[in-house]
Amino acid sequence: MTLEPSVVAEPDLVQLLTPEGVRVEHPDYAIDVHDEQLRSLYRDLVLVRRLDSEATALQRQGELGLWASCLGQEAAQVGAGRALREQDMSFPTYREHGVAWCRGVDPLTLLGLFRGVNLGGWDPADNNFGLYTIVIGAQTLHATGYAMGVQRDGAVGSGDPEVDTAVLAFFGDGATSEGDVNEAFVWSAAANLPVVFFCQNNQWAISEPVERQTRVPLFQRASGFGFPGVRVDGNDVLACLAVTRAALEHARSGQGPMMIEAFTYRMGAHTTSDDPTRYRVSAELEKWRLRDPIERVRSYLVRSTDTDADFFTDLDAESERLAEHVRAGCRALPDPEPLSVFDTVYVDAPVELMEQRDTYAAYLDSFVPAGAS
Amino acid sequence: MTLEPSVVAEPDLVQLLTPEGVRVEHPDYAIDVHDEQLRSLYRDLVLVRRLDSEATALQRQGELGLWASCLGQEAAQVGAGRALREQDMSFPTYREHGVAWCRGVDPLTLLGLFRGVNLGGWDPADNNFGLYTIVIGAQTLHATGYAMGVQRDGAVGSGDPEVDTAVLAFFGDGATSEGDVNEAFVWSAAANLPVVFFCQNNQWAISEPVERQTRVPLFQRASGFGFPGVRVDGNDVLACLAVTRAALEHARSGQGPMMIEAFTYRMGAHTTSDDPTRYRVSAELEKWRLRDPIERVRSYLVRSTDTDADFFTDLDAESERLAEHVRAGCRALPDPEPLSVFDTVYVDAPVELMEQRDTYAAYLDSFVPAGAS
Amino acid sequence: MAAVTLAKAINAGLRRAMEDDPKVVLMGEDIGKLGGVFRVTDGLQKDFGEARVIDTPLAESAIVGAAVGLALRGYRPVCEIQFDGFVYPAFDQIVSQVAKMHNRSRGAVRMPITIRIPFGGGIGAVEHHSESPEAYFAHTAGLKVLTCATPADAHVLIRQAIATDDPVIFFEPKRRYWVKGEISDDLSVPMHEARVVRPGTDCTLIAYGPMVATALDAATAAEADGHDLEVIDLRSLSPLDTATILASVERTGRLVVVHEASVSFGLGAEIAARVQEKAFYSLQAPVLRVGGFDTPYPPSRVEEEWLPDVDRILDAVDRSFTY
Amino acid sequence: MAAVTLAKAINAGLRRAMEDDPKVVLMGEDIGKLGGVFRVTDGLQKDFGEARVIDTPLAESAIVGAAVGLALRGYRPVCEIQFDGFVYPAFDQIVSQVAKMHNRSRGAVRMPITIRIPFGGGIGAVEHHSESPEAYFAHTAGLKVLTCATPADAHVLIRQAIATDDPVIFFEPKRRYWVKGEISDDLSVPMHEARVVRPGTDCTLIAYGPMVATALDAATAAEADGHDLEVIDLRSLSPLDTATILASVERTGRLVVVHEASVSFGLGAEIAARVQEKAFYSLQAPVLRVGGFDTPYPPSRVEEEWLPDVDRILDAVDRSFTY
Ligand SMILES: Cc1ncc(C[n+]2csc(CCOP(=O)(O)OP(=O)(O)O)c2C)c(N)n1
Ligand SMILES: Cc1ncc(C[n+]2csc(CCOP(=O)(O)OP(=O)(O)O)c2C)c(N)n1
Ligand SMILES: [Mg+2]
Ligand SMILES: [Mg+2]
Repeated sequence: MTLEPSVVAEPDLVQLLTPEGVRVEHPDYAIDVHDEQLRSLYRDLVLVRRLDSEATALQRQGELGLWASCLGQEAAQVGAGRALREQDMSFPTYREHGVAWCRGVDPLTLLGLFRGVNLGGWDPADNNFGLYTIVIGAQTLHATGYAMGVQRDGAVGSGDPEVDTAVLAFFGDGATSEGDVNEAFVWSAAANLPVVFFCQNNQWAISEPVERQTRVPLFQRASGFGFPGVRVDGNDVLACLAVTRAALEHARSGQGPMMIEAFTYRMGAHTTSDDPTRYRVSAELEKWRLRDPIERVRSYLVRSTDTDADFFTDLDAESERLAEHVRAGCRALPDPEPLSVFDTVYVDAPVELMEQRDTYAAYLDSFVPAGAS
Repeated sequence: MTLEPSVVAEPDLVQLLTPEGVRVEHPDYAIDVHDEQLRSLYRDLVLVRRLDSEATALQRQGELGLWASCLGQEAAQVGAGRALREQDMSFPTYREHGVAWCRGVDPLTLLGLFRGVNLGGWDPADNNFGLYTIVIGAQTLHATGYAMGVQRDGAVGSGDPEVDTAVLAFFGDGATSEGDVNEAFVWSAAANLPVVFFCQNNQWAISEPVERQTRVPLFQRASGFGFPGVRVDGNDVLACLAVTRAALEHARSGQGPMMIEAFTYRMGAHTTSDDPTRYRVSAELEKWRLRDPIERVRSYLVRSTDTDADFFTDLDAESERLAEHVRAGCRALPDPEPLSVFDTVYVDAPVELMEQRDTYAAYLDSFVPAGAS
Repeated sequence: MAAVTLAKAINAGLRRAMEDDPKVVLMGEDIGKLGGVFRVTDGLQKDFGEARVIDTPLAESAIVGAAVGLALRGYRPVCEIQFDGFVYPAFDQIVSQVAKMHNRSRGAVRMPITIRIPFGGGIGAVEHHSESPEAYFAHTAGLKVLTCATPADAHVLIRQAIATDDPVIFFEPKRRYWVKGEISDDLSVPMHEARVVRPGTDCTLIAYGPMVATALDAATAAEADGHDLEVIDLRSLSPLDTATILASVERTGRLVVVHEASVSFGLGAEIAARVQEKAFYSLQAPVLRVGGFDTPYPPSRVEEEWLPDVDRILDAVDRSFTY
Repeated sequence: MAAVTLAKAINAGLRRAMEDDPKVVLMGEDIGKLGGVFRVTDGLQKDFGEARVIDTPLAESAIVGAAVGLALRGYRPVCEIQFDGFVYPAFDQIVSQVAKMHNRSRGAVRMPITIRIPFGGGIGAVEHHSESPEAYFAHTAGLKVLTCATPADAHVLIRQAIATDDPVIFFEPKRRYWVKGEISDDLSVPMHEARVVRPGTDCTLIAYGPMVATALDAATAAEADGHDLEVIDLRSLSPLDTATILASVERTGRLVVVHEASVSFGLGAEIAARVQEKAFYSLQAPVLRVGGFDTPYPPSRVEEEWLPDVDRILDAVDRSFTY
């Protein structure tokens, strides 16, 4: 039997809220959201965009060494982040500031590595949010292993919503080419692990368009490994929420992995070091601006709910407070002590390393001007 | 859109000659073979099995350090090997003795690495047959790169059968889990390369059944990357020939990669170092013995063609001569000189390495009894 | 206790670790029913089940990457890499994740991962089955690197490696898997301590893993020439027990380091560098190195010539005495 | 010729190599329209087309593995690894294929592959962007390992690397990409020759890549103390030009080796081991090493403290003079 790949030129996206702000239904992914929840999602979107733009500004001011903006991807990240239950684990790349936000991570926690005062430095267990991972794709295998642990702990398919646990692994379109990501697919499928692979296809891997990585839509990749794949409008927070919820439930209930391709767009540069004018045209940007993830929710709230002006004014104020928190907090992040580089290399540090530390400490002391100690 | 993987419990195999030796037709893969060609295929199958069993015997006698038998997989290898045109390139694992045979490689050439007198030691360009590759999956990327070269040389889609070139990459069921193999799929698909991925699913990766690697049939993997996959009866030399021919033509004509899963069985141990009784039951072996790749061709030749007894007697004699060639040739393979380890590390060897060599040479000389030089 | 093979000593250590801590899981290719190609995990899947002795897909990067995830979930994974030459696909996960995650989290997460690797040559194998990649890992901050030369050490060290909260690359001398010796439950010897396996006065030989036995043979042979050699088994390659090394060299004044790995940029280089720095005035001769040549591991029919042996060690010892 | 940046010097070298040999192809992530994250391949895709300047999928093992295949088809691939920390996924293809294929074929096939890697720290980058993995490759038989410290050398060495039929790992000192200097077409200096960049009489400093400038600064500063330091730029890390090193140490009697990589098991170890062996009686002090600490590369806000600098080099020089 020959299986011809079913190439769908423009495959349907799961969409529940059009770019114009109109609610539509989807046969597979129904969602029942109250206006209050919608406002709450809107709040997240707005605040995530705000903290992101604040960080970009801080980089320009020299307060951060680098920033990887999530501009344009807020709906994908908030939708996915809000679908998680407390016990679920998530493994981000370096761009999931919106997921971090939904998990309750203080944005300042994220800034450390971009400022260069640490390499991440948070505890994944604090918010069930993994450390930012810069090596493309590596975290998908960590998600796989974590899901093995979940499975061994009996926290899959028990039917108890407090117990059953899924793992959500984030990665980009470019990452789908890495061996690690495909090995994660292999293993999760073969072992029927409770992991959801959430690919934000933002159309670019730095300067390379997604066509450099694949000639078919990425969500189709999953079927080759034997698990379902779905493409969702990554700029539609409702659709992302509904689809991720369903996928996580699929995983928690013991049906194994699922892949989600959130079709979205990187509205900014790859990072603050990047210059996208060298490789892409502004027309593309204009097209995607019309599909803005926040604008459509605002339209809906204004037109189809009784959200009053106070809500928006209050949110503006909250947004300002967050921005101030980010700015002030960033500047206050202390530089590490030179000797701190030795602190956490090992749990049980070798004598020789401690000697190296002591020698260096003595060397540093030798610069202290006489009488200054 | 959600793509549910189309799980086919027992997907059809392309089959053109049943285990009972009955010719059947397949809508997609017609083949027109004369009796003479069938005899020639039969001859290859028989001789490959003979050289393989001779090598196994030589290992038992201590003449080889190791042998990886292709017993049971002769049809897959001869079918694939015979489908190649002279200009096509092939990249084997360590088990493709049947492909080597079809490419015109003297079996003795293969024995060197198993005897331990070299690490392969042949020139891939001699017969367009790559070096045996022991690191699982690595050669699939070499095939990918070679195919890039073919594409750059304009040797794809020209319509000239002397020019258009395909690349055939062999690997096992276990290998499908390696990152390298999946990266080869990614790249070949994205760049539309003239490469055919030929997976011999012999049901086992040493002691691990194929279920450890996948929960869906392996030929489906290709569709996730956007190219066709086909499962063929790997014990049917006609089907393997027809399908590989078609796939190579697909590649040569510029339509990009294809994947073939040859469904077969490793009748022997993984290698002579392995003890399969620890992990598999003989009933499975019995089942597969009924699907023997050689027996069915013999049945067909005897029953449905005018092949006379002389053909079989002559082949027996030829087989004996081949065995003798292998035995005698193997024993005659010279051990390498100790100093030869320095010979081919670099094309342009560093002075320091040559000094290391000279020092070692002097050291060796110091053992020569006085007056013995 | 009765004498057991080195392979069995590790097997018993793994068993004990699994009994002591339900979070210990083993993962690797063919470690289940087959018990591993060297039978080191023989019987463990039968006794501890498929959830704790895991036959993995054929993907080394995944084996190590999944171990990282398991560790994050509170497990204590022990990975088997089938042969030394197959650890390289996992190199990225080892160097960039296993070694760095604890530090990346500023100590919040721990990586109690043990990666077992049968290493070294001398068993007549084909390419990639006789490598000595230990220097790559010793040069990688965040990892600890252990070896063993006897059943007794193998048993204790594997248990210590699993028990420690730092990641350990555990090199097993595959050609010594069948050597027999007694094992004991005494875990009191510190994991990173080198051991003087033969005291001597004239020259120090340092070896580890498969070369310890060869070094001891050389020391015995040297007696005939009236040389009393001291032999040190490093056991720990990272960190190095520099104190034990220096104490010996300060007494003997001479040092020869032996390993199978290519001599350049190998363990011997680091040891020579440290010793000439820290024992500058004690050295009566330069530190000399005996190792594999700076070539790929050779075809097996010539491996005995390529590998350091008693004669090549003695040749170096003799050269040392010429100073 | 006018002065150009080191990045531009490599760019010009790549261009020249592509003009000279139609089989030269470049491959890597973002090397096309973007010209690479450091713009080293700027303009080359425009001039040589997408078939010869290839934006690859995001898969380092594939980049190197495909280069092997291209080499087998008669091409001369030049791979760019975007940052030092991303070479590890390709480690298996480099160590087991690129380095060994020529030998596996007993000389029948050649691997004229150049793997360019921007390396080292000091640019304020995030994790994995400041690594110094050169020792891993120097320890791997079958590879040649080059570095460059000036535009002139960068230009010549990249052309020599591409022209040679052996595989070369080519380390580019990323924090010196913007340093300017003249370049020339004179390819007569042998590829593996070290260069005395500052003659001196009292103590030798050995450095390579980004540390050469730092070593020169240290030598200048030492003049104030009345010390005349000799500075050697290794250029080739494998093979090492031991002759040049020994000639210098035999004159000065003292040696300090400087590199960014973690000091243990790094280049300094091999150099110390060779020098103490080959120049035993010339050394008036032990070979001292100044390198990164045995920790992962630190957060950028503390990298200037972690990296060797003029003061730490002079501190080592002073210690050398105490002997
Ligand atoms: C293994 C590895 N190779 C290369 C890089 C350099 N790099 C950083 S981000 C990036 C592109 C990633 O693209 P994608 O996966 O689509 O994620 P996005 O940045 O678009 O969110 C590259 C090549 C890296 N971080 N890791
Ligand atoms: C990277 C790597 N890991 C592990 C091995 C050890 N090994 C050799 S053959 C083999 C199983 C291969 O199975 P499969 O791909 O199905 O090929 P088969 O041997 O069945 O033909 C393994 C695990 C290896 N050679 N290379
Ligand atoms: Mg992207
Ligand atoms: Mg198999």
